[in-house]
Amino acid sequence: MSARTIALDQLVGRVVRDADGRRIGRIEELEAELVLESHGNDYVVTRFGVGRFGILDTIASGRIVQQLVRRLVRATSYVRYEIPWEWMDLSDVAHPRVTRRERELAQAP
Amino acid sequence: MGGVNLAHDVLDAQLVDHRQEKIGRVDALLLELEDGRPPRVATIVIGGAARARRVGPWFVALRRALRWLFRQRAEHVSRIPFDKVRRIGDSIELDVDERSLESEHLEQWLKERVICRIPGAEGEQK
Amino acid sequence: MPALASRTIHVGALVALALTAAACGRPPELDKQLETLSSWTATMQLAREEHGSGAITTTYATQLRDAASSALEETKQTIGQTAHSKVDSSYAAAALDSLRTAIRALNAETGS
Amino acid sequence: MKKWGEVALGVVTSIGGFLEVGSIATSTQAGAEFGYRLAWVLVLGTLSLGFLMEMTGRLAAVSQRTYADLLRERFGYRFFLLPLAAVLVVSFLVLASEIGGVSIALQMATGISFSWWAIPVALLGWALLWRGTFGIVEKGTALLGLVAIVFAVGALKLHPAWPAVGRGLLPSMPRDDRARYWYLAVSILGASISPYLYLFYSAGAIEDGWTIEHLGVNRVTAGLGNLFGGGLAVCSLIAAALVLAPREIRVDRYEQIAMVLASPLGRAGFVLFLATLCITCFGSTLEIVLALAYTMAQGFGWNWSENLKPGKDARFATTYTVLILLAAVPVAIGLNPLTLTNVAMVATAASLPVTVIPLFVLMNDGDILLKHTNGWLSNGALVFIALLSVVLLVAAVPLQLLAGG
Repeated sequence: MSARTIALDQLVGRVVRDADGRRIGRIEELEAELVLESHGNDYVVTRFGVGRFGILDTIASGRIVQQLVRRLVRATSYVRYEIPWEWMDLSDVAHPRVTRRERELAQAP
Repeated sequence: MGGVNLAHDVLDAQLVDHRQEKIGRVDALLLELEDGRPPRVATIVIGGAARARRVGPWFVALRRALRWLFRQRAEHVSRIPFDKVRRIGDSIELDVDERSLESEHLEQWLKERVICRIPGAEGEQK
Repeated sequence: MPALASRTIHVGALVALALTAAACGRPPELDKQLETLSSWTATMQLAREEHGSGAITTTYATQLRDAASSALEETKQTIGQTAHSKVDSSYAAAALDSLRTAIRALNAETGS
Repeated sequence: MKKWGEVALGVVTSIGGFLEVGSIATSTQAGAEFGYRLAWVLVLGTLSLGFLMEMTGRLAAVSQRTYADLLRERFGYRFFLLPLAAVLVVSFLVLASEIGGVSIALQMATGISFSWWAIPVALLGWALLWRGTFGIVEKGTALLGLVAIVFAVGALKLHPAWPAVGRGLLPSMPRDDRARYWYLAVSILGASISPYLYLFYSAGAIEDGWTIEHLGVNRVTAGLGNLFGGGLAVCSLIAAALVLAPREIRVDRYEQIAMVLASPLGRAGFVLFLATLCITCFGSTLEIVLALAYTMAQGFGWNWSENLKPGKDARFATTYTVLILLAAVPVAIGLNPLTLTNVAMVATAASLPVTVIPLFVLMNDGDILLKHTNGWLSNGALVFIALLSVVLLVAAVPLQLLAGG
C-alpha cells in the first residue's frame, strides 16, 4: 500500500487495454478536481480521457483533434472515452488497463 | 471550481511567481498513486533534467555528455508542491518567489556575473 | 580608347556567337564558365558607362573590377581542364581575353 | 485616430520587414536570369506571408500568447524542440546574411572590405537592442526603411512593358535551364516566407499590447504591408530584368546589384541603393535576433520583453547578445555574403513545414481563438501553404546541389 510517484508525461500517450485485453485507445488527458481534505486542499485525478486518434491525440489535445476531424472529414466514427479513476488500473504504468469491458465505457460528448 | 485538464492546461503552461515574474514552464507534473485512492497531483517540476527526460533516453544521454564536457555538475531543478498553486488561467501563478527558486539559478547567475556588469543593464525603465 | 571599346564589343560578339553555337556538344561545365566570363565582361562594360556618366563612384567601380579580376583568375585556373577540344580552347581563350580587355577598359576609365 | 496611426506604422513596418537582403538578392537574380518570368513566385510568396502574418497576429491578439508560447503549450516540449531547432538554424543563417548585407553596403560605400564591417555592425545592433525599446526597433528601422521605395522609382523610370510584366505575374513553366529556374523559385519563396517574420510579428503584437480590438489593424497591416513589400520586391525584379538581363549579366556578387538602380537613376539611385541595402538589412538583423530570443524565452518560459531593462530578463538579453555576435563570424571570416544568402533562403524554404503545419491546428482551436478561428478562406490558404512547404522541403536540397551557386 505504499505511494508511488510517476510523471504525467509517462502516462500520456500510453495504450490502454480493457478487461478483455482489447486495445481501446491512448491516454490523452487526465482531468483533476479540487477536493477538500482534512490536511488541506488537494487536486486529484478524477477521470482519464482515452482517445482513438493515437499519435494525434498525444500531440494535440483531444478537443482540437475532435474539432478538426469533425470539421474536415465530418467523421462520426471518432471515439473518445472518459474513464473514472476507479476503473483505471495503473499498477503497471507502461500498460494501463481498464477494469471494465469496452462497451461498458461512456463516450465523451 | 471545475475540472482541470492536466495534459492540456497544466503541463507546459507558463508559470509566474507572486510578483508575476515568469519563472519557466511546467516541465513535468508528478502524480502520487496509492491503492484505493485517486491519483493525487503532487508536484510541479521546473528544470532541464525534467525536460530532457520527456524527449527520450538519447536526449538525456546527449545532455549528460554535454554537461560533462562543460563540467556542469549541479542540477538546478525546482520541485514545487502543487498546493502552492494560487490560480490556473492563461498562466499558473505560484505562491513562491523567483529569487528563491533553484531553477532560476541560471537567470540569477547571468544577471549578477554577466548582464549587470555591462553598463545600462539595471534600472526600472528603458 | 574608342578603339579599345570597339575591340571589346567585337570580342563580346564573338563570345556571344560562341555561346549560341555552344548548345551542341559542349561540356556543361565549360558553358557555365563561359557564361560567368561574359557576365563579368558585360558588368565591366556597364560599370564603365555608369562611371562615365557619374552614376557610380570610383571606389565602387574599383571593387567591381577586383571582383571581375578574381573571377577571371579563378576561371583561368580551371577552364584549361574543361576545354578539351581545340575549338573549345579557342572559345575559352577568346572569352578570357575579352574579359581582360574589359577590365583594362574600366581601369582606363577610372584612371587607375 | 491613434489606431490609424498604428495602421500606418504597421504597414510601414511590414515594408521594412519584407524587403531585406534575401528578397533583394533573390529577386534581382531572378530578374537578371529569367526576366519577368519568376515574378509570379514573388506574388505567391507575398500572399502566403500575408496570410501567415494575419493568422499569427490574430492568434496573439485574441489569446494574449505568442505563436512560440502556443507551440510549446499545445504541442508539448518534445514537439516544440523541432520548430525551435529548425528556426534557430535557419534564422541564424538568414541573420548572418543580413549582417553580410549591411557590411557589403558599407564596403561599396567606403571601399573597406565587408569582412571588417561585420563585427562593428553586430556591436551597433547589439547596443540598439540593449538600450532601445521595442518601439524604437520596430518603428525606427521601418521609417528609415521607406527609402526602399527607390526600387519603385527605378522600375518606373525604366518603362517596363506592362503587358509582359503582367504575363510574368501568372505562373509559367521554364523553357530552358529548368533546375536553375526552380532553384530561384525556391529561393524567392524562402526569402518571402521567413519564419522569423511571423514569430517576430506575433511577439510584436504582445509587445504592442494588441487585443481583440486590434483585429482590424492586424488585417490591414498584414494585407497592405505585404502588398507594398511584395510590390517593391517585384520592382527590384523588374529593374534587374531591364538592366541586367539584356546584357546577360548574372548576379554572382552583391556588388553587381547596385547597377540595377545606378543605371536608371544615376548617382542618386546608387546612393539610395546603398542606403536601402544598409538600412533594411540592419532592420532585419534586429528583428531576427529579437525573433530568436523571443522564441527561446517564450518556449522555456523566461521573462522577456525588449521594453525591459536587460537586468530584468537576463537569459533573454544573453540570448540576443550571443546570437548577434556569433552571426557576425561567418561574414567576418570572409564568406561570400551572396552565397550565404542563397543557402539561407533555400534552408528557410525547407524548414517551413514545422512552423506552418502546427499553425493549422492552432488556428482551428476554439479554446484559443474563441469565435475568431479560421474561416474557409484562411484554412484553404493555410492548407495550400502547408502543401507548398512540403514540396519545398523535398525540392530544396536537390535543387541546391543541382543549381545552387
